[in-house]
Amino acid sequence: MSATAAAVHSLWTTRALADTAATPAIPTPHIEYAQLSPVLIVFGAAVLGVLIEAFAPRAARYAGQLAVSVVGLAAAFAALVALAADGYAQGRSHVAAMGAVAVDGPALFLQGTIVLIALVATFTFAERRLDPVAHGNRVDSFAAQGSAVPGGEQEQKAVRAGFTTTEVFPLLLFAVAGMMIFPAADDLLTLFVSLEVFSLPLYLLCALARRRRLMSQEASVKYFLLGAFSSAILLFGIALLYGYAGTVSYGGIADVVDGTAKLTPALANTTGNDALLLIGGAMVVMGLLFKVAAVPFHMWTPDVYQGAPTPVTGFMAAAVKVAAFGALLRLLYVVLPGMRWDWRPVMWGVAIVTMVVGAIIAVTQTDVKRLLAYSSIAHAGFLLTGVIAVSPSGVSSVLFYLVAYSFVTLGGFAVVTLVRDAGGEATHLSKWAGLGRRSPLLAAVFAVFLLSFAGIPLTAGFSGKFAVFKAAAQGGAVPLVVVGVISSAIAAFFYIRVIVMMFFQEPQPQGPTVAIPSPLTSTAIALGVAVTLVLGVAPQYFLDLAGKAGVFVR
Amino acid sequence: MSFPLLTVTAVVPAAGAVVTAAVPAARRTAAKWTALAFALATLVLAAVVTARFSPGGARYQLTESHAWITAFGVRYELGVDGIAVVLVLLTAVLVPFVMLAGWHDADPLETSDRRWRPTQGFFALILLVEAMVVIAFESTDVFLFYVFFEAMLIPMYFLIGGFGDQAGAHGEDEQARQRSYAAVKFLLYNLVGGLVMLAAVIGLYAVTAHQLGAGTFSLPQILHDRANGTLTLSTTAERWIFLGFFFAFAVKAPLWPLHTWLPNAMGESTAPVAVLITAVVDKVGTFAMLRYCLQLFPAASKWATPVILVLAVIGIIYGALLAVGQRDIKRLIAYASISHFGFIILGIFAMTSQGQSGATLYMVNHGVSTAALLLVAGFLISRRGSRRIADFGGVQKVAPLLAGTFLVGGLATLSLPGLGPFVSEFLVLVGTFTRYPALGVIATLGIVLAALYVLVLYQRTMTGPVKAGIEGMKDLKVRELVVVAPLIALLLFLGVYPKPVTDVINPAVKDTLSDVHRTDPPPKVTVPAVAAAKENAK
Amino acid sequence: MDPLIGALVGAPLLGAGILLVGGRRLDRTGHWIGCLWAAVSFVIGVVLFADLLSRSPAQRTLTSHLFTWVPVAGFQADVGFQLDQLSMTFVLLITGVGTLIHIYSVGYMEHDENRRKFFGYLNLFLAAMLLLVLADNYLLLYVGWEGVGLASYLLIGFWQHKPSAATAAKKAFLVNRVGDMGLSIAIMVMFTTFGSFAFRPVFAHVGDVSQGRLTTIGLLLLLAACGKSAQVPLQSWLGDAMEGPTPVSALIHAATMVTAGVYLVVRSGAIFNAAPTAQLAVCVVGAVTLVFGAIVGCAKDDIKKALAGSTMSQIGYMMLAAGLGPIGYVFAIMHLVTHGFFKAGLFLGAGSVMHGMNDEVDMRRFGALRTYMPVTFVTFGLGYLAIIGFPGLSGYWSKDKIIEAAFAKGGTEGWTLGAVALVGAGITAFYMTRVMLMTFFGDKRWQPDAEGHEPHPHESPKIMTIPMSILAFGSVFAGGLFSINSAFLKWLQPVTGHSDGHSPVATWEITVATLVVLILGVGLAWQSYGRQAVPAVAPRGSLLTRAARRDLLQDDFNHVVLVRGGEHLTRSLVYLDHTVVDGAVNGTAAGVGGLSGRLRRLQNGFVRSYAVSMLGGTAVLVAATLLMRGV
Amino acid sequence: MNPANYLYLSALLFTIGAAGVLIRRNAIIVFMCVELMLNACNLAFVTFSRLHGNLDGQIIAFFTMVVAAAEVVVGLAIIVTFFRSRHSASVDDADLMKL
Repeated sequence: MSATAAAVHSLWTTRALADTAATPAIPTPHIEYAQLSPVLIVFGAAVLGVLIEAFAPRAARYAGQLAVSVVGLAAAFAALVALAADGYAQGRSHVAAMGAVAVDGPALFLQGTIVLIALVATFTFAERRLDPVAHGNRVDSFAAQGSAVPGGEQEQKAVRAGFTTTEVFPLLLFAVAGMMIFPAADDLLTLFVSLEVFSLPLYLLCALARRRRLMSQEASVKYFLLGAFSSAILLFGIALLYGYAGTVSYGGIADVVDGTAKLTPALANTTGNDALLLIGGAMVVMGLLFKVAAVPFHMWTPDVYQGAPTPVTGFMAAAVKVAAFGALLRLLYVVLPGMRWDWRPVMWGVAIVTMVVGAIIAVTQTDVKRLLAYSSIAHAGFLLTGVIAVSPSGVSSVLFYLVAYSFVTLGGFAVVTLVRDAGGEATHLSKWAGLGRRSPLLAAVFAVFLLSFAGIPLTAGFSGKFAVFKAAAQGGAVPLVVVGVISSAIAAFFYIRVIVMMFFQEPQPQGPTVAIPSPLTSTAIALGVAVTLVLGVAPQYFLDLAGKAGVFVR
Repeated sequence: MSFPLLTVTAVVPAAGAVVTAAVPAARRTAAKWTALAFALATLVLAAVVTARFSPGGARYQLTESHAWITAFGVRYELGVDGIAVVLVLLTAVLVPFVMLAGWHDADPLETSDRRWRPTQGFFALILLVEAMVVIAFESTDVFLFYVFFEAMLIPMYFLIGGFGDQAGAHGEDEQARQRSYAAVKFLLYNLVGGLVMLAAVIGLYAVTAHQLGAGTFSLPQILHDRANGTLTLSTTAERWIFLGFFFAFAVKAPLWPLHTWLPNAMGESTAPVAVLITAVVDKVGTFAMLRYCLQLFPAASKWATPVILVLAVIGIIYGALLAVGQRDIKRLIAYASISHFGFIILGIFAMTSQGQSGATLYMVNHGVSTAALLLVAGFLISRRGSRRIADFGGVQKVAPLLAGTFLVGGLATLSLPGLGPFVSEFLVLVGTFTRYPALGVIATLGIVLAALYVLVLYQRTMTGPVKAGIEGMKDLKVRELVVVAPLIALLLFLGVYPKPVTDVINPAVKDTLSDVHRTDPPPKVTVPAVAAAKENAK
Repeated sequence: MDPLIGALVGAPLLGAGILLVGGRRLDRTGHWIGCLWAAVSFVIGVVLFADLLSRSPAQRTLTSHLFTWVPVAGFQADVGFQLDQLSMTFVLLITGVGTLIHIYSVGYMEHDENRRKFFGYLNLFLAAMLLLVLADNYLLLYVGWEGVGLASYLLIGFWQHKPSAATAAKKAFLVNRVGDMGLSIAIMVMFTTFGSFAFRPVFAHVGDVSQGRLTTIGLLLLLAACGKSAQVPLQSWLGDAMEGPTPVSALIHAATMVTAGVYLVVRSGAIFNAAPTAQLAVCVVGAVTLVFGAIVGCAKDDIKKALAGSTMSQIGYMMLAAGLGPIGYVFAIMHLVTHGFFKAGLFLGAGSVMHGMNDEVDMRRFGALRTYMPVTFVTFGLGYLAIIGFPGLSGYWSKDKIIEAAFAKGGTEGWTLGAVALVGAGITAFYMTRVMLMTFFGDKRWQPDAEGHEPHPHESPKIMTIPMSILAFGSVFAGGLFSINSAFLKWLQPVTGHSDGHSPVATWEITVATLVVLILGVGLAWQSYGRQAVPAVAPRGSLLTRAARRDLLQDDFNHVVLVRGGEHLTRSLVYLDHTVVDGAVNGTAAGVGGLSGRLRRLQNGFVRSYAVSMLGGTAVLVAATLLMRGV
Repeated sequence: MNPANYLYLSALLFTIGAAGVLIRRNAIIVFMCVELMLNACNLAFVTFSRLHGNLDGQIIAFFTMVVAAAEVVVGLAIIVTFFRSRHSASVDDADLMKL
């Protein structure tokens, strides 16, 4: 370089040097890539997917995307198992990435669950045997071209050209990555960012249904607006907590709550101000309750579940619950245990309202997807009873319940994709009449799922329900258990109603037909059944697993 | 370890269910025979169990115990006492007859649809119910019991809702509506009961976990720990948990006023299924009262006894009166059963050896007698294609055998001496009378009312001039005779020589009574009864 | 010897089994099989009788313990028999008369296609009746007790195609059940009192028990007796029971079953002796019934119903006697036996008449039959003389003794009871004479039956007349034989015990009095049915007559109070069950549904209202949290 | 001046934003109101950051902006397709699914 330049430079530098002494050096962040590998793998796969969309020829995309997704997810799961095997689940669990992400039992367990769910979801996404062949091209349940106006000229063209929205795979992967971070986030910022990371792709996925596109788009709009609204509230909560503690890391806040952290007296008027803590905490919790679809933040659920493409619905219903409950658990157990006497009664109320309202409204539903939506609300209530029992058994019971619930849900929605008539999926219950006559096997499978939802013994649902209720009772929340029992009685009613429809009613003349799925969907359903029965009859192994994973790092 | 006889006894029918369900649609008859074969195999096993059981011996015999869900403190524990043995045997005896009686009940009307296999389903479900009932009788772990107590609702539900008889008072659609209503009612009623019990079960777990460190459901262990004082239930806790359990059993039994599901269920389902409901599945309820309510919560049981007894007596009279008022044969029998369940519960909670032995014996006798009556009624109904009493008349003229067997079944139901039910009913009454004379006397009114509804039913259906639609009625076929004759023989045997059964039951009852710290009230004049018998016999 | 006792019961039971299980293939021979087994049991009975006679009076009690029936802790029920003079008497009566009636039925039921079944039932009845009288404990007795009830149900309703028969059978069983209730409760009381219900221990410890309890037991036993023996207030079934074939009426509803009540009372003498109140009750019931039955008997035009009324009244005599205690037990049984003869004879006679008259039963359509069926006339006549107590015939010996014993009770009770018994004798004479005259004397009042067949009265076949003659023989001489140096008394005394009460009136006075009322009765009857012609249609008659025709309105009472009331009760209960009990459940379901529908409306599809709920929720959440902390 | 006032301002902005979400029909405007809320949060963050004298708040503010930007991208895409298929951006027209 030239001398003048150097001089100038030196001028700068000297001045810089002059006040480097004043300002402390910012240390270079130290990232434990190995421990974050699962997330990174999924992100990598997602990016790869985007690149494929960008450069690969249309014909090759489907196969490529499918391969990338499956491989990526499988690799991620392998990495998780490796981490767990290295003992990150218990002994070596700690906080990685400068306190941004926790690597501990719950995190790994939930991430594993999410990855598996995503894997199954990928299969359902990739299913191409259900819709009738359009112009010689097999098509899946996603719009030929998301941007095209429904029924418009452009869409016609897209369909004729045999376009398919293979972007769904990268979107799915991004969402999965976000979900994986969400329950592991160890500071509020990460929490917020990961929330958005998995929400935004979901908003888009909701809009991409091939059939009933208006409903799909409407669902997307509703989900988006309400989601944004809720995340704004959550963010404000974060702001207040930050104001309260002067930090957004869980550990830091917890210390302040416990009073172990020493505060600068000058700032005492804001720092450690309980009003900030309580309001902020409540708002953050609300953000999470929105995601888990707890009453009264549940209203988006039925509409979105109904409008979204069924594979997406299944994915959302399963994965979002897992991620959100994970985050909720961490928040309540790591950040706010010190103030459990404040939030526990409130959560009591939420849990009760959620169970009862969810169950009651479901009684009069006439659309399968809406029915399942309300049932998912009721189940959120049951899960909350487990959350409220502030004890390791509470955590493990919730983890177990989440596994049981999510796979059954995936299977259930997968079944829904198979029952079709001219207008696509026949989701109106009246159309399901006599399904047991038409295809006993499918009906039986769905009945198994319903019974599991209803918590009949020997199904996964019962084990899960027993686990959370047990934890709640031991935590002293016996009334909650009683309410839970009553609402599950109400819930049983509408599950039974569907079974009655399927088996005890004469099939209608122009009833729906049952599509023969490819191995992809079959796998999803089979897995659902397997999980239902295994967790129902011999849950011991998984209970142990959840039990081992029941401790948060701090 | 020894041969897991009890497990096998339950597994065989379960396996049978799977096999039967797997039989291809076309091979309907094959499926039937397969199912029957498995049912008979189960019967043999049950007989072996009975043979291996030594009345004088340990309280729970042929026990098996394996860890199941350690996280919930749940063990897979089996074991039978005298009461369980006889009930297992009863179940195993009845199921083959149920199958034979329902041989053609599930033949599909149109054989066009290859995948629709009602016959296979019907028989598979029956076997499934049998398996679950058997394991429920055998389990000595509360949770294990609860699991099957609940799970057996599902196959029952499909049996009721899926295979109603085409003999309703109304049109085909109305028929289907009624049937699914009955099925749903059955399921919800019992499910609610079960869920209430679930809360109680969890409560029990919480208590044991809190006091013993590790929660447990094992009946023997809980009894043992209570005996040596390491486990003590607070009065309130015991009462609440007891109520949770009892509610479920009272629904299942059914005890007045929780009975209304039974008439619908029995009315709408086919006769064999109705038998399965009232003679087999409902017994689990009364059995559970005897095993779980009394043994786990003696104090609470005593506390609740007055109310329960009154309800039971109300049930006896109420059921009988409603039976008199019925226009539908099967509903009439259903209400009669309600009355009989009143007797059983009365006997259980009278807490005397006569009462409880009588109640247990009653479960057996009621099983057999109701089976006989209902199955014959079923043959009758299927012939006429109607359940309405008014549609019958003068049957004895055209089908004397049918009428005769029906009469015998009826006489058993009104507990005529010489037939099984008399012995048990009298034992229950005596057992009640010794401690609660007033209730005993009121309950005795039941025998008059029983005579009334049975004889009225017989008179309206069988006697008088032959009604239109009856003329051509065929008499019992061989298959049907094969079903009825053994049952009647059994009734006679139980009526004339019940000693073998009571010998098995008595020790178990003795233990149960000692659990609740009750002894029989002594007679005013102390004539040592056995001595009296001897003195009398010389 | 003991096993024979079991065989006594076993033989007819076996017969019944063979006949009922055997099925149609036995139709041709069935009736003879039935007779055979009846005869076998009679022979066994005779053998045992001989055996008893060969023993000294004290040793005349045989017991045989077959097996333990129901052993439950203190409750030890055995199947064991006890044969003593009392049961022996019954055994002979039952098997003897039973066998005769079996034979008679061969002829009487000849044209019935279900004859085999009929004999099966008859055998069943014999078995049950023998079990009743041979049981050594009350529970086993109860078995026989209900067993005869069943047999009577089956036989009354034998012609099931006749609704009237079916109804009558049902009624009989139901009324009996009411009585049985008494018996079963009595057994329960015994068990709670003595810890046993076998004859020996119970009777042995009667002394150690309060009189109140014994009275309770006694009254309960009386209730049972009333049911079985058609005593007021449970007598209403006997009249209808005549729907059964006549041999049945003869055997079950005249000779044997209906007398079971008397057996029960006499058998339980030990208890009654210690419970005067109960005894008095028995006397009263007996007295009331003997008048009641007699009055009913006077009014009936149906020959069998008239005889049924007389049966009631005669059993009333026995009850009365049994109620008198040791004074009367023996005579009760004696009258029971003699009554067995002549009443059976009378019924068989009536049956023979009906046989000849196309099953016509209305006496107003008989008349002048003595020439057409002489044998029947003679046997019937002898039975008639016996029952009205014509001096020297059976009835005279037994009935007069009862009247005498009634007076002998002493006090006002004695006088009243005696007087009633005396009057009863008069009425008996009246209605029996009435039956006699209307049936065999006067002019023909025959009318074609429903199908329009003119009746051709003819004597019945030998197979029917021979049993009739034998019974007639019995009804003439039995009483006399029994009374020769009071053999019967000596025979029974060891079991029942006996005491000659001191009668305020001398025996001869009573005899004279009886004769007087007898002549009055006969004369009155001759006055109104012999001298003037009997109208073919019944005249309206006095209020009493009309009431008597309707069994003194007792049925109407039952109908209004019990039947109607019961119907209303059940109907309202059915309604209640549907609306209240079930309604509550369905109501809950409906309630949840309605609530669901209402809550659904909140889900109105508008994003903004969802947002409102979210914001509201947040506000509530925040507020609640703050509230919890109380900031 | 007292930094607390900035907090009051941010709270005010947040409230205005929320009110807008509830009141306005046009999807775009509703969305803008959400953005307003986010910015209110930013203000709060910065203020607190100032109060606490650490930079976390300011950094978060940047993150928020990025996230907001991303939200805009997705949001506008959705809203536009919605508008094109219905020729109306009124959220009240989105009521195909209810009850």
